Amino acid sequence: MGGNSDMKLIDENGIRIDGRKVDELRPIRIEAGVLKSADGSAYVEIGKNKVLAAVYGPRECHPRHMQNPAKAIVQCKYNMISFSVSDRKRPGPDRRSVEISKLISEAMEYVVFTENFPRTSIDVYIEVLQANAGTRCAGLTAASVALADAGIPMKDVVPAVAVGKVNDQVVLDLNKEEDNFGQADLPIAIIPRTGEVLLMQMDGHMTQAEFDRGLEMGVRACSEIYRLQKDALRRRYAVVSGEGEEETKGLVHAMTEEA
Amino acid sequence: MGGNSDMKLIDENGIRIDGRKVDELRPIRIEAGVLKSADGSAYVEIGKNKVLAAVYGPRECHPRHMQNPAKAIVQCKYNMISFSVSDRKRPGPDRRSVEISKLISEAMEYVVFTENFPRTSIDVYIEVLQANAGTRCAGLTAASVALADAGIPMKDVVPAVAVGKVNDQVVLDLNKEEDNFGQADLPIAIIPRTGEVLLMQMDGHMTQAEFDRGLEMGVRACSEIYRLQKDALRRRYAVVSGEGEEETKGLVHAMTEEA
Amino acid sequence: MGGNSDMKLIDENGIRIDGRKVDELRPIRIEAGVLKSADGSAYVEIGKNKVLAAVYGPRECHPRHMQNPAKAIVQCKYNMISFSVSDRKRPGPDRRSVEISKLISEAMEYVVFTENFPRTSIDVYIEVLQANAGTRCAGLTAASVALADAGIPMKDVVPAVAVGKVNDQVVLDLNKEEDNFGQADLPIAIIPRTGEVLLMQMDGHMTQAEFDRGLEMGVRACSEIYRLQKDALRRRYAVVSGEGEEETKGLVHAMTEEA
Amino acid sequence: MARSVVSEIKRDHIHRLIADGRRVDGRAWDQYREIMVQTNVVETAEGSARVKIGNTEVIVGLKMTVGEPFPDTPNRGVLSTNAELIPMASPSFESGPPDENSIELARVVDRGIRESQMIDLERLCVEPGKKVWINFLDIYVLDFDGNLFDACNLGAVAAIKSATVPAKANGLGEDFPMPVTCTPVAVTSVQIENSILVDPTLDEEKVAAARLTVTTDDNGDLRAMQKGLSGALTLEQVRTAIDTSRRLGAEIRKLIG
Amino acid sequence: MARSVVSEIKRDHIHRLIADGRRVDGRAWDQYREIMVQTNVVETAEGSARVKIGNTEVIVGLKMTVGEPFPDTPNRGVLSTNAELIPMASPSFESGPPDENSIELARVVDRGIRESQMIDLERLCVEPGKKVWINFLDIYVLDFDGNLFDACNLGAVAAIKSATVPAKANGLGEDFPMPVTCTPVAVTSVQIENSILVDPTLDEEKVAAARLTVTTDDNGDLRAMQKGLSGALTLEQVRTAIDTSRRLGAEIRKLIG
Amino acid sequence: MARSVVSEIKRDHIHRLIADGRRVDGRAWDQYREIMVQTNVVETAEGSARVKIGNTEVIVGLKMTVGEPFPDTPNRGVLSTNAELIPMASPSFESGPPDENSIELARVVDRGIRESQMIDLERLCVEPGKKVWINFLDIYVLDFDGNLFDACNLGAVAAIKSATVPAKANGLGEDFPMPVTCTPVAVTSVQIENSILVDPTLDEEKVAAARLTVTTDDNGDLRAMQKGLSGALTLEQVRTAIDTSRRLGAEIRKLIG
Repeated sequence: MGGNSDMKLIDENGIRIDGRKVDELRPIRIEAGVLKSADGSAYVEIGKNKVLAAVYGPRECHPRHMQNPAKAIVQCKYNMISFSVSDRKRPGPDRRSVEISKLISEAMEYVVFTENFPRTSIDVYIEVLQANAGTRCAGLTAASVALADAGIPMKDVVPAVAVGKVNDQVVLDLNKEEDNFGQADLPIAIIPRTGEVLLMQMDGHMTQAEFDRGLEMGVRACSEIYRLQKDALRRRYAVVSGEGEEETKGLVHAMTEEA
Repeated sequence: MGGNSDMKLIDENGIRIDGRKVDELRPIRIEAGVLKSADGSAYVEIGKNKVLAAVYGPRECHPRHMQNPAKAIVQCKYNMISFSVSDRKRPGPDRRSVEISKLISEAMEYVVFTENFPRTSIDVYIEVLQANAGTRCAGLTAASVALADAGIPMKDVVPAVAVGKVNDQVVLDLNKEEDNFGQADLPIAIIPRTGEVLLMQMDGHMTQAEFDRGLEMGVRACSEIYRLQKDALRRRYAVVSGEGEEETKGLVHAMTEEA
Repeated sequence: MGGNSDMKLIDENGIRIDGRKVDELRPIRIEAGVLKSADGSAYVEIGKNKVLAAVYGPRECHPRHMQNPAKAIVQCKYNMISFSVSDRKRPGPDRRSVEISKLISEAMEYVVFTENFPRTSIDVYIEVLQANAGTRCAGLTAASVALADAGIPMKDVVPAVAVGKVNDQVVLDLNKEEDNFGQADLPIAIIPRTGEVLLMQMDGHMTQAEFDRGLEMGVRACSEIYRLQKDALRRRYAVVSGEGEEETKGLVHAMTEEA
Repeated sequence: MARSVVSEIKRDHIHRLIADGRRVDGRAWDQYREIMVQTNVVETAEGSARVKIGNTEVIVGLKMTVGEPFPDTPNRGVLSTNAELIPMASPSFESGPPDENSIELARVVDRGIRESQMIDLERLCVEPGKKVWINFLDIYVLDFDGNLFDACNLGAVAAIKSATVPAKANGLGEDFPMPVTCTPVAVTSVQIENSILVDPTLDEEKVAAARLTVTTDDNGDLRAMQKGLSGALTLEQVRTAIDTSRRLGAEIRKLIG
Repeated sequence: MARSVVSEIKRDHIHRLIADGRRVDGRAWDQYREIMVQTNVVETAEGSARVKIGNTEVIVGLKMTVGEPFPDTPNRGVLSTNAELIPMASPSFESGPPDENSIELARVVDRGIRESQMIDLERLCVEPGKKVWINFLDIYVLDFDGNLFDACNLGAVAAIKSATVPAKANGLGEDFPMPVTCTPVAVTSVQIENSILVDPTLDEEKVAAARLTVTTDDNGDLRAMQKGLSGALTLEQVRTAIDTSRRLGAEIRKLIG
Repeated sequence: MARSVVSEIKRDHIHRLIADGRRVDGRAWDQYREIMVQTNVVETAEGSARVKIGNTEVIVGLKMTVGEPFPDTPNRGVLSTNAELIPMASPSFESGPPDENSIELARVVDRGIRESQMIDLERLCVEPGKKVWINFLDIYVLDFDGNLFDACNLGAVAAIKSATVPAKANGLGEDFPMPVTCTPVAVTSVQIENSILVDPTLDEEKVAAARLTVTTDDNGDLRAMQKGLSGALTLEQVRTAIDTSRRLGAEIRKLIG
């Protein structure tokens, strides 16, 4: 967060530099099943973010001492490819991506029915191909679709989005300029069916009132993303099954498990 | 060793820059049992040195290929925390601490009755919180008390001290300035009950006569440190048992084993 | 390859800067059995290159997950010691030596009767003591003799040499200046008995005609190196057995296997 | 950390107590353990502190050197925060480079300090674009009995507040106290059996479903938050945790003045 | 890569088909899979390309910065090539620093580009001995079904051809297209049962005895070669592979114009 | 090194012989193995030596470059000593970065050279505070049959004595011989069954209780000592080892005169 910058990011009509209103998402595109080798995969574009996610598993857990005899472990690796950002990023994990990987792993572990697959590992790889603020949320959104595409039973598909504070206003889904020069960033992930918070971080400066407004805005936007996630899985299943109006197999399975 | 420096470190009355005589130790404070999580622990101050030692074990040995079916292995890790020295030290082992860890491990392995605990590891962690010359000796002194505090049977508690040569005189327990600008450094550790040498290194320039004098001075100082080590363990046991005049349990055990 | 350099490396009589003709090898010296600890070893000098090779095995394979239940694996490690080149090389593998190690491992695996030694590893260590272009070929040549010296059954002893292009001419066995300022480099290794290509790399610029001429030149030179390899093994066996005119034991074994 | 195993018996015991409205050590849901803060404990550091929260103990040191600023903040000092979970502190900590737990810990502490603008980094600029003060904030955990986020935040804040900028030794005039603008305090709660407990012990962390760390400033505003562990929180639970953090944060702030 | 296990049944099946003169996917010995090339797919890179050969997919990006030249080539830009076999692409790829497979891959691609002098590095000199353009060519494999050498070469070449030198952002005048002199193309064949098959799938690579990659330039001259795998090739097989590479190389070159 | 296993039978055999006053290879307690020293064996190094002590063999090279001095010794050259226990030399050596054995080895050799002030580092200053000669002393063990401390010390000393400072190639006037003031020699003894044996073979090292390396200078004064292994030495044994080291050190010094 750049803090109390004087840069004008919202005009007098409440319109942001990319033309959006304060509570408007960037254009979103979600596709399921985009890779051949992976057991499940998804591609997500949110504004200028481009993110791929792939799932392998349930499969044998390496290293073996991490095996859990009672359930599967979920290991997510979030990574930015070297040319996804303005200054080339050296390949390999940095401290930021280690933290994000940990948080996404914890979130995904909660929604997967891990007790169905003891001793195994479910591995999720998230690669950010092009970054423009909000990649951890885009990555979690993609990971969730990829898990469903892999047919892994889940409590729910999980959407994520960041809200923030820019020019003293609470806004939805920060873009890169807003992230660099804004006053606060609050990424969240929600379980749509229960409204529970699965991921939440915050940095910057927010009063309690601003936080409450932001959280509400984020929860509402998550519903919209959730709808797009399910659409993508429905289209994917339509392609696979040759029909057009069905839930994807993975998702159906998940819902049965939940009931 | 800075070698043949002209810096005057001992005055005409034989008094050193910190007011000590040539054969005088710095003030020493030893406490046993200062940490809760560790099986045994000790805190040692020698002059401006501040050192913590913690013991875990006997416990399962990792990595497994290092297990010895006939006895325990003793693994000591000596480390200086980053702000313990004038110039920040990057966290992680450097070549100096790897060498010191090896020498302390070898010394401790000799005094522990390792054959009592086949296939296990006894792990000793030494953290230098503030350094002022003589940290390896302070670390070994602390490690030895921490092992006794953990109740691990030993041949003896081991004291250590460095002697050296400054302004062409043999002196006891070098401080930082004497270490930087002196002519020789000779750290030793002694087994008090037999008078044997358990650790000995030397660098600088010493004639045989100087070496003999230094060794004698060091052996004598080790007796004094040994007394303080036992006092600390006695106090620790007094606290634990609610009494005041007993040997600590660990130490008693050790001595029975030896007899 | 320096590319289209104007530096004159061959004179009007077709003589190169070190006095050789275009199709002439540098002086070669090969000795087998030069180390005590290793199961087999060899020393090779080709011009100013000095290379040692040592073989350990067949022995237990580490790490265990690399074991092959059907055959031995052959692991060659090519390394240049730090002072073997003009600018000190930092110890440890660089990308170039990782690639060379892989290619030499693959080549050696083909000639060793690996199926005779399931689950084991045959480890070959190549150390370049002094480098002057052509070290991978010298290393492979040495490795092959060291394997025979270790008595490991092989289809054949393998010679290697580089051909190249300098001042628009195809030349044999490039030296350092020719390698730095030449136009192409084509290292090859041949199985003498079948004439098959076991190692081949190329970089620079060659027409098909130049390539054909180079390949032919290289194959011929390999025969000459092969003769020197067998001489070295014969001498080694003479020393070992106290006689003078026999094939080495390892080699005889190999040939019986092949028949 | 929180992933390590705890015996079924202990787990059941803790759960049963909580269902009964009690904690193992008898504290109320929103009651903190005893806090001990000692500053200037290492004289080779510019600032240092040793902090105990119950049996959890950390030592924090701040070293300062003069170096180059980042290109995008030419007139600001630099802050680099590192946390070491050394094996001395717990049988579950291992030697080696920082793992995901110590990285998360260091980054959450760093964010609280950075986002509250506790250190006035502009006053740590010596020559814009060329020379600024570099702050190395190193945290070592010495004894681990839960709630490292709060202990490390508190140690870091106390070490910073106690620091003297070594201008003289660097040929830059007289020494001066570290320029500090506020006192960010992190307070962590966990959710167990749908109750929100503040300042969890190690055993409580092991059975907890979710964790929420909230760092507030002198005004009680939010400066950093971090949800952790593989569980979910209702919006109501989030609000309870924030309220507790704000209230206890104010009390803890008084302690380190 | 090629060392991983393939079931005996699949192996036998492939061998039997080949003995019959057929391939699993019905292609002729010298027939390539379908190729898809898309350029400028990542706008944060100076040049980028996504390439599919059958089910094998790679993404390549070129980033350029201004830096110092190597002391022995003071008037030439610098090229640094890196390949990442990320675990997303295959169950047999593991996280971590480049292993021998990705190092060999990057070096073979690099040699084709470097030795053909595809990039006119002298035109990437800004100030001799002081400032030149540094090219970071990063290759990520996204989906692995064999023949990475060709896919990565093609992606790298396409990314370079599509690149714009970011002179303006670096205060060095107007942007200009990457100076390119030719189009090196790598074509790989494998030997199975003494047949030479071009563009192997993953299954074919697993049963192959030897591999030969041949990179040719616009004239059909040889610029780089690499034999791989633990098998041998007759001189005749080498010639067949080179002929195929030259012929198909010319066709592929047209694709990326 | 010394930690590796030796068969019980061999161990008993060595112990029984020593109790009888004998060594496996027939030497006296204070008798050294045959020493072979060859210098200038690698022409790409400024100085080099290959040394054999019995079947133990090492090669040492000294490379020199011009660089910056350490801030606290602005008018002195720099010495950096490294030892590599490469797997070529022994089935017990593994690939990888230096382990504790090679670090101890390099540091003991370094101390003997540094503390005896063998190299006149002040004569290796080119421009105080700016430019000095940096010495990289690299030791590779090629064949391991015990007593590496002595072999590596001897190789290092011989390499240094044979070195020529490459002033000309660095544009700093005429080449000149390395400025050397004395010849430090390390002699190592081990304690087995309360006897002190000099120059242990590998088998002797494996059964030894303690090791003492003593480095003496031309006057027989002590310059460096290192006790090793998990055993103790009586003061009397220390004196015996020092006496032997001084006496044999003088003989070995003549060899490399």
